[in-house]
Order: sequence, then C-alpha cells, then structure tokens
Amino acid sequence: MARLEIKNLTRTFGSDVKAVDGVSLAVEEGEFLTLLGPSGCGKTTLLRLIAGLETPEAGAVQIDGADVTGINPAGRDVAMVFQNYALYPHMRVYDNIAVSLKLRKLGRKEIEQKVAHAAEMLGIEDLLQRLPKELSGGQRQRVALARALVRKPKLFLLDEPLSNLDAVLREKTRAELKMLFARIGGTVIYVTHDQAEAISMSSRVAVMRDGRIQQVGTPEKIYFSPANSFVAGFVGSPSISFIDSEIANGRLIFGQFSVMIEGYRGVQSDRVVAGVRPEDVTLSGEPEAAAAEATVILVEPFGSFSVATIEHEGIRLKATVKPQAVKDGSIVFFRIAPEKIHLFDPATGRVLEKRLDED
Amino acid sequence: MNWFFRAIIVLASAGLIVGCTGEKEATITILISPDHIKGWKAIGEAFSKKYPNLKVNFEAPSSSTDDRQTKYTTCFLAEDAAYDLVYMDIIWVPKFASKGWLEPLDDKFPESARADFLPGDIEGSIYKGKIYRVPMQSDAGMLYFRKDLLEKAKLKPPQTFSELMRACTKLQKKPDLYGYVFQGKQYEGLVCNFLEILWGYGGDVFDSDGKLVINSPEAVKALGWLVDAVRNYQVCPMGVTTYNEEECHRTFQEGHAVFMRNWPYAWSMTQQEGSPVKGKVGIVPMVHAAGKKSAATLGGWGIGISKFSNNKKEAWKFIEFATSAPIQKLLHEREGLIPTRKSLFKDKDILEKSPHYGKLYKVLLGARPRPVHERYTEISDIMQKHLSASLIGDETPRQAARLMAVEIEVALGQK
Amino acid sequence: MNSHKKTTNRILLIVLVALIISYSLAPFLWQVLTSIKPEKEVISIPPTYLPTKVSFENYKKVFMEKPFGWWIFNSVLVAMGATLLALAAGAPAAYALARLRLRGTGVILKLILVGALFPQIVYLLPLFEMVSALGLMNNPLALIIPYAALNVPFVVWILYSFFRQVPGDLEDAALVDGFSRTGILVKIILPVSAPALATTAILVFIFAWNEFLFAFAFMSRKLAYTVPVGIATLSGGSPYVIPWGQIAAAIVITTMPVVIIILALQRRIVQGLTAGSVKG
Amino acid sequence: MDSVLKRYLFLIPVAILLGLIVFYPVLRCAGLSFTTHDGLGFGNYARAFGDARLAATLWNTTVFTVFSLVLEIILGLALALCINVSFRGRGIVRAIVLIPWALPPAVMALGWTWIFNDVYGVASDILYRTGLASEKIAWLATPGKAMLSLVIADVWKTTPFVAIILLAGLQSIPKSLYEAAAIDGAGPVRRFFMITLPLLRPHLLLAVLFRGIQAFGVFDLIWVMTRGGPAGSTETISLYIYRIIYGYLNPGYAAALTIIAFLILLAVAVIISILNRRQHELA
Repeated sequence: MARLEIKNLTRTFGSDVKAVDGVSLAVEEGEFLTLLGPSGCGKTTLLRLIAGLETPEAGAVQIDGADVTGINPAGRDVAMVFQNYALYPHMRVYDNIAVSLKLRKLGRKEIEQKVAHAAEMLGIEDLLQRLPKELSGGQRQRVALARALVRKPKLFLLDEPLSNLDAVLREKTRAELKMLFARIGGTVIYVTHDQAEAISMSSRVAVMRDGRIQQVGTPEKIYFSPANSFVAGFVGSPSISFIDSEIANGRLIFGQFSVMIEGYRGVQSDRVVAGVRPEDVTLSGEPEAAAAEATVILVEPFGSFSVATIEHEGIRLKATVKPQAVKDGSIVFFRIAPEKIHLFDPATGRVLEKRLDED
Repeated sequence: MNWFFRAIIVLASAGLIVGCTGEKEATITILISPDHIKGWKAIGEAFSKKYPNLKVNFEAPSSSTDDRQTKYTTCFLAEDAAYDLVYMDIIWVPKFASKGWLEPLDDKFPESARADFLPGDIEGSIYKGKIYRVPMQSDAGMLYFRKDLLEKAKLKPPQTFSELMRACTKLQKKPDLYGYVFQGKQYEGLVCNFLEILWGYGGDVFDSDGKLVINSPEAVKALGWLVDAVRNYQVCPMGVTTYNEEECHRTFQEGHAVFMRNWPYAWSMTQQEGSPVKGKVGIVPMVHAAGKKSAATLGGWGIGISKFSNNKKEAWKFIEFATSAPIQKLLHEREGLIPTRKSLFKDKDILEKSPHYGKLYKVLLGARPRPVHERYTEISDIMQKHLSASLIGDETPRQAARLMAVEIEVALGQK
Repeated sequence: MNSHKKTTNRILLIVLVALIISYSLAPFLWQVLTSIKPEKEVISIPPTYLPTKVSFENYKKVFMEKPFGWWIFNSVLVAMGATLLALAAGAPAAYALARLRLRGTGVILKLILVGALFPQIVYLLPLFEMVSALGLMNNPLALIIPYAALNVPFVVWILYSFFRQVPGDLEDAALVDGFSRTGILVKIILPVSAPALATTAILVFIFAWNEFLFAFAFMSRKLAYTVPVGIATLSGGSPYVIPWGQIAAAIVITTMPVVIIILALQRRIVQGLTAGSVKG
Repeated sequence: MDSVLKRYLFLIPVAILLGLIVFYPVLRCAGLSFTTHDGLGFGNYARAFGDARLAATLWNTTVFTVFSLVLEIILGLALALCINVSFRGRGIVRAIVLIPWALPPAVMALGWTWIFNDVYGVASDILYRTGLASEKIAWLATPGKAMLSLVIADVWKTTPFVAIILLAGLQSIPKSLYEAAAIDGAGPVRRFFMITLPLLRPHLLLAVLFRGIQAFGVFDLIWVMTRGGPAGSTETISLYIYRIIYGYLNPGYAAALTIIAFLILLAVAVIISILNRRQHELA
C-alpha cells in the first residue's frame, strides 16, 4: 500500500502523437482511483507509465515519495491485471499465481500459503491445477486478479479488467471487486472507458481526453459538477443533452423555452451551451407555467424507467420518464429545474461557474 | 545434453589419438578411391613393416574421381598440408603442376629409373620438362566384342572404322541387340572416346609444336563417324548420349550390344561367374582409319608429392615402395589393377591370373595421353559440350569442330 | 448440398488423396523395390517391377561392409547439434527484433535474409581454410557450426513472424511479475512458441541431414562421415560400377529416421507455420 | 527499463554465426573477385561481360528456376488445398506428403538417374508399355527432355515444402470469410480467386522467395544427374562456378561470378518486395 504521485508525465508516440501530455496526479494510500476516458485518450499509456512498461520523455513517477521513473517494472513492486488477463498459457493456474513469488525467491511453504490465501479470496481453489485454456472467461479473470493480489504490491494497476466479461458477470464482478479492494485496502489505479464502472467503484475518478486529465474528483463531483462539456457528456447514462442557447436579461433562452437563471461568472458572450441531464427534465401532458411544448420522437424503455427524446423547434433533448408515461409522437410540455442546468462556454467547453453568492 | 558433449569429447579425443604420434615417427596421408582400399591397406602394412616409424593414412572418401579432385584442390587452394601424397589421374598432372602444387621428382626419379614404365604413363607424368608423379596404375581404352556373334556371322574382329560400322549394322537386332555402345554422356569419358577416333583418323588436338589443330578435316571425319553411329546408322541405343562406363558395361554384359568401347576394368566382370556373356567376349585395340594407326586414350594413376607436405622425404619413401614391381604385382593380385611396369606384363603369375594381359599390353603400348596442358580441363569441357551437341544433332560435325577451335582459342587467350 | 453431390465429392477426394500419395511415394517406393531385388533383377531389361524373390542382401551389405551405424550416429549428432545451435542463436535475435523495438529492425532483418542469398559453393573454400586452420577436420563442430549459420536466417524469419504474434500483454505481465528479458524469452516466449520451434527445428534438421558438399569436404575419415557422404562412397569393385541395389537400400535406411520424425511432429510442423502466420 | 544497448546483446550470437560463416566468406569472395593474374582490378568482371558460357548458364538457371517454381507453386497449392480438407487419416497423408522433402538430394538424384535411364529406367518403360511412347525415351539425352527430367526431380522433392507453407497460409484464413462469400452466392472457383488467392499472397511470396533462392543455386541434383549435359544444356550457374574453381583453378573468376549471381538474386528479391509493397498499398 502506497502513495503515488505523478509529475508532469509526457509520452509521445511517433513524432507528434502525445499519448500522455504533461499529466500530474496524486493518488493517496488506499485510494481507488479510476482513469476514465474514451479509447485512445491515453489512459492505458498512463497506466503503463506507472507500471514502468513505458518510459516517459518527461516527468516523474514517485511511489511513496521515491522516484521510480528509471526503474523497471519488477523493481517498482506493482501488480497489474490486463484487459485480456495475459495468463501464461503453458503454466497451470497455481504457477501463474506463484511465479512472481518464485522470482522473488520466497520459500516454498510461504508461496504455497500465499497462493492458497489468494485463491481462497477469489474462490478459485479448485482450479489451481488447470491450464488457462481450460477456464471460462470469468475464471480467467479471477486468476489474473489472484496473480496480482498474491504479491501484496504497493500499487494495483487494473487495465479494463472487466471488459471481456458479459454484461451480467461484469456487473456482479464490479461489486465484488469493490468489496475485495475495500477489504484489503490496496491503492488501486483502475482504467476503464465505462463511466458506470468508474462512478460505481472509485473513490476518485480522473477523466482523460487526448492525453490530458480533464477533471479529477469524487464520482459525485464528476457527475454533478463536471468541469467541462466533455466530462459532462462522457459521464452519465443516459447522456446529458447539450443545447445551444442564449442568455438575455438573466434568462436562458432556446426556442420558445426560457427560464430564469442565477448569475454566472465569466460569461463572455450571450451565447452559451446548456447541459441538461435527462433526469432534470420534467414532462407533463398539460401546458404548465414555464413549460414549453415539444414532440416525443423516440421512447427507449430501460425497465424501471424510460428515456424520451423530445424535439422542440428543431432542438432535441432527453428526459427520464416513468415507464409508459409517454408515447411516440405525442405532444408534451417540458420544464427544467434552473439550478440543475450546467452552462458551458461554447468556445472552450469550460463550465461557467456560478457566481458565488456575492451579493 | 550431457551425452552430446560426451560424444563430442569422444570424437575429439579419437582424433587426438590418431593425430598424436611420436617425434621421429610420421604419418603420411594419401587420398584414394574406396574401391581398392583393402589392397592399399595391405601395402600400407607392408610399408610400416619395412619402416616401423612410418605410417600411411589412407583416406578414401568417394569413388567419384571428380570428388577426389575437388578434395585435393580444396586443400591446395587453402595451402593445407592435409595430404602428403597426391594420387593423381593422368590429366591432373599439368593442372596441379602449373600451379606449383606438386614437388618435382626429377632428382629422385631420373630418366634411368623410368625405363621399365610404360612410355605413355611416363609421358603423361611430365609437365614442361619436369616429372611430377610415378605411375602406379595404367589404364587405356579398347574395343570389346562378342566373339560368339562374330564367329556365327563369320566376321573377323574389325580393324577399321568402316569394318566396325558394317559389322554393327549387320549384327544388330533392335531393340534387344544394339551394334555399339560407347561413353556418350557429356563428361570426360566422351573426350576419351572421341580422341581415340580422332587419333585413329590421324588427327589431334594440338600438333607437336603445341598449335591448336582441332578444326581439321580429320576431326570432322572422326566426329562424323560417331554421329553416323548414333544418328544415321543408329547402331547405338537412343540413350547412348547419356551413357558412362557403367551403363555401357551393363548393356554389354546383359548381352544387348555387339561392340563396346571401354576400359580394361570391364573385362574381369564380363568373365565373372553368372555373367551372360562369360567366355563370349574378345578384346582388340580400338579401330582406326584404313592406313592409319590405332590409338587408345591413356588413363591411369600415379603418385606425386604435395608442395605443402611436411613429410616430403617420408612421402618419397612410400612412392618408391608402392611403385616397385612386387607391390604393383600385389595390387594386381588383390585388386586387379593394371601395373605400369612393362616387366610385369611378362610375369608368369600375372599372365596366369589375367591371360588377356598379352593383348592388353599391346593396347597400352599404343596408348596416348590426352593433351598435356595446364588448362586441359577447360579444353575438355569445351570439347565435351560440342561433341555432345553434335551427337544429339544440335551441331554438325563441321560446326562442332570449328566452334571447339574458336572457343578453346578464346579460353586459352584468357588468363 | 444434397447427398448425391456429397458422395461425388467424397469419391473425388479419395481419388485425389490416392493420387497425392502415389505422387509422393512412387519414386521412393521404387527405391524400396529396388533395394529388395536380387542384383540381377535390378538391372534387367525390361525393368522388373516386383521382385520375384525378396532379398535383404543389399541391406546386409550396407550394414555389414560399411559402418552405416556410425554414419547414422554422426548424422544425428550433427543434425541435432546444428538444430540446437541454430535455435539457440536465432531465437534471441528473433525475439529482440520482434519485441524489443530495436532501432534498425528492418535493416537488420534484411541483412540477415541477404545471408541466405548466396549459393552454397561460395562458402566452401573460405570455410575449408578456417576448418583446417582450427584443426576441426573430422570434428562434428566443423559441420554443426556452418549448418547452423546457413539456417539461422530462416530460423530468425520464421520465429520473428511467430513472436510478433504472441500477445504483448503476456510479456508485460511477465515484466511486472519480475522476469528479466532473458527470463521472458526462456520461460514465456519459447514455451508459448513450441509449434514454431518444432517447425524451424525440422527445417534445420532436414537441411543438416541432407547436406553433402560441406560434409564431404570437412569429413575425411570414414568413421566421421555423415549418411549422404557415406552413401556416395558405396561402390562395387571399380570406380565405374555403381551398386544400385545397395544405394537404394541406403536411401531407404536414410529416409526412415526422418520419416519417423515427420510422423511424430507433423501436427506441430503445420501448426507452427500456421500459428506463425495468424494475425494477432 | 533495461538499457537499449542490452537489447542488442540478443543479436550477438546471430551476428557471430553469420559474420564468421556467412559474411566473412562472402567478403573474402568479393575480395577474391578483384584478383586476377595481372594483379588487382575489374578484369574478372570485364571477362564475365563477354562470357557466352556465363550467359548460357544464367539462361539455363533461369529456365530451371522458373519452370520448377511455377510447377511447384501450382502443385504445392493443389496439394495444400487437398490436405487442408479434413478427412480421416489426414495426419498420415500429411506426413507421407513430406517424405520427398526429407530425402538427401545428392542421394535421391542417383535414384532419379536410374529411373530416367532409357534402358533400365522405369520412366521410359511405363510410357513404352502403355503405348504413350512408340520407343524407349532417352530422357537425359536431349536438352529439352533432360531439363524436363531435372525439373520433375526437383519439383517432386520440393513441392512438399511449398505445400506446407501454403497449408499454413490456408489455415490462417478465417472460415467466416468463405461463409460470407458463400452467402453472397460465390461458387467454389469464385471463392478461390476472391478469397484464397489474395489472402495467400504473403505465403506464396515466402514460398517463391525461399524456393527461388534454392532453385537458383541448385547443384547436387544436376551434378549427379547430368553434370550439365547434354551439350551444356543443363549447366547452371552453380555448376559453372564449381567448374571454374575446381576444374579451371580460377577462384578469382569464380568469385566474380558468385558476386554477379548474388546481385541478380538481390535485384529480383528487391523487385519482388517492391511489387509486393505496391500491391499492398493498392489493396
């Protein structure tokens, strides 16, 4: 268990592709930090830089205050779980788990004990004599985890460990993983492109794009106070709707819709992008005050709720509704709670922060 | 793994044991054909009995003359002392000697000592006035014929080319019996066959002044005769242009040919128990043109000393020993090799074992070495190509003779 | 596909397979037949197809009169040695080129391939100089080293394409687990690439088993011969007599060990070449 | 991370082996090629330029290589397609197919000489008995037939090698592609040209390259079977070089020819790889 600090890390591929571009980050002991972002955003490269599988052009990696930038993976005492598990196909499960201990010259008894313990934690005691090809996807994933756990490393690095599992298993394992790491209290860096995983498992999330960190914070912070339109758009399902709007006389206006909003800092122009999460849009069948008329063009049922896509003067937005509350093609009236609206600068995408209660 | 290293050590130490000999002792090495290895070993033992500090190591890697020549050449090119003695085909002499790879033997083997040897063998051992080998085994081409068939047809053994051709056309019954088989494959044997005919017509490759005279009417006639045999009168099997000694011998021995040009080795085999032609075979010198002399191509082997040898004195002792009359006789008894000393052809024991040696002696006396030239191999290759081309009908004899002359000229002009 | 068509296809396949087998085996079977014929029938006109009497005389002669056992031992020793050496040298290079992102990988690979472009005759003379200077005449090393060297380009190329398809994560996992680079090669990459190793091993082995030119030049003692050189020395009573029956017997004997190896490894061979070419 | 220099250490064994056994002899050969009787110079190359026999041997070598290659590729492909179909006993058939490849060429060439003999040979006897030939054929006696015999012997021996490489290629083609094409209505022939052939290209290339190099340097087989005859019609470049060294004792000239042969091979290899790259870009 250890503290990780990354300072201004840069890694370039080819001549100009900056996979990781000046990233700084600190991960506290026992923290579960998720690197979240779309494919190609540099999250895996960042993880590999931490592991020592890549060498940075600039910047430093510190584990517990010690600079490990030039040290090879073996010397960093980190464990890694790979997306495709990377089990040694010619070794039995036992040897797959034990190999790192053997390389560290532990006694046979001690190795046996540790492997047994890790296997027990993951419920794979019965599989120890099998070859990886004789295991199911879920079993392989557990073996890969056991291989990481058995070492009690300073850092656990997990690279999309759930992406090769089917939906049901993924959700189940998600919860198990969270409990497991909570139990052993390890410092975890977890890479995923699945925002649900990130939000549900982590103590903190770092959202990445084009090699840079967009925002770091608790899942709540990331969800409720996104730092920019990218974070807002990437996190949350069903996803946020962005609406080109204008601000005039303290009101946010698009189409026939207008709502009074509180003062914002840093409004450069009167044009803004408004981000509205579906759950913050209320629909009703009857005209209401501060509501505007729209047509339902699509209803997607998700079981406990449905998502309706509505159109208002060519502007589309999504709303969460009760199952079977609305029908395709019907006319509805929508309202948006003004305090839930996120406003972004249309040029930079940066969030326009609410003016603090200055008055 | 262990056994692997152990095996290497065993092999290496075996090499050491053989390689390590005492100070004054010497092992001299010679490369020979494996065919007569037993006879040679016997000579080696007799030699070591006489000179207890000397040993002879016989290496016998391959029956192929070419292969052995390659081996010697490789050693010479690398200036390696692997072989002290060089057991040489007659045509290697000028080639090796011109490169300075052989030790001249004139002081050890003066003219006085050469008197008992067959003249052709001696002639073939000399290059630019110096002698480089002592003849050990003689060989010459001759004409085999089926006594029984000739007698039945009341024909005498042929003496001239036209007689031979006439006998062939008369006696052959294709496809079971062909008139004539000879070595028609594109290789050295073809040149040997051709030279006999060329000489039989009175022609030659070089005249006595060393001038190239291959483009001559005689050469055209000689080649014309061979082409007639193959293509016009068709007295030879279709495949004769692929035959070497062995295929000729097989065909003849199985009774499928009336006449055969071959070396003396075939005789004893035709006379073996179980041979279909046993007792039905006669030999005569190769035929010739009317009014000219018969000539046989001389083969034969002799021993010389490598320039790179560290045991030259010892090597000479062996040559002296091995080429002596009693040893040649021994080799004849053991391996049936033809001696090079005239005296042995009158030896009672030998005549008793090989009664045909009387006739053979005549052939050998009339045998001539192939052109003694340091570039003979190149000359021969050019001749082979055009002889072969004209036998298969790609060139007329006239064209072939002209092309041979042109190409040999060009080749010899090249350094 | 209806059943009629299925039957037709089935018959077509059987005919094809029969054709393939006879194409591959006929010339070899002719040697087998020749080898068990009595001397007379070997050279009869017209050719005798089936021997009237089976005779193992030729085999007996080959084994009794010649040290054929030794030659086979030498051939096996040389072929195995060359195979091991070629793999031991080629595998690390293939690994480094395939996985370690060396600068100039393309150039190095091409340079190695260029090493395979020369006719073998080129090497004979310089190598003979070396062999005799080092006193390696009649030493199996004089064949093992050149055979390995001549085959190393093929070994590197085949293993290179195979190693490139081993998932990179496997190697990363090993690095994180604490393997050294050499450890990864020996403990991870090589075991995973067993089929490719089998393929390359067979390639080198067959080359070494068949080679004549060097073996003839560097092995002069009868007991040091390899099988092809040994067979070339089989002969009758005179340089012009070629003992076809014995040669045929020798061909059959020589082929047996290789056939056995191929039978044992054939699945691996195909797999090796296959797996090496699957896109990762 | 391990140092970059350390990574290059992995190349050392190969570098030593190739340097000592391959590149040193080649350099020596190159040096030798500039040595003539008159000292150093381009004399050997100048001579090669006007050497009609060299031109003839290069032509023979090319004919042999091209015919062998074409036949081997066609037969090898057919063979590979057959043994790619699954049937009982396929393993054994695959092993049998490999046998010719395992026979020492110097030795099997003797067997072929015997087979192609006009009188004792089984090849001419079968044709004669079946009435396909009106008389016994002397296979090795005429230039065209001799070349054909050599090509047959070579093709027989090396087709398995080609077949195995192509078989590997066939197995790497995903089955789903064939299924997709079948659903689109493509027949077997169409599927072969649409899928098999294009996807097999890298393997075909590999086979052509390896086999081309070997066929160009052919020695054992021809040396044993025809020695370059009849009338020099089957003399290849390797035979000629061998003769120049061991027959004419002119290593310098032989070395020059070796370098020339190598440059030709190199040029062909480069052209093939360029064509391949261009096609790759087009595809």
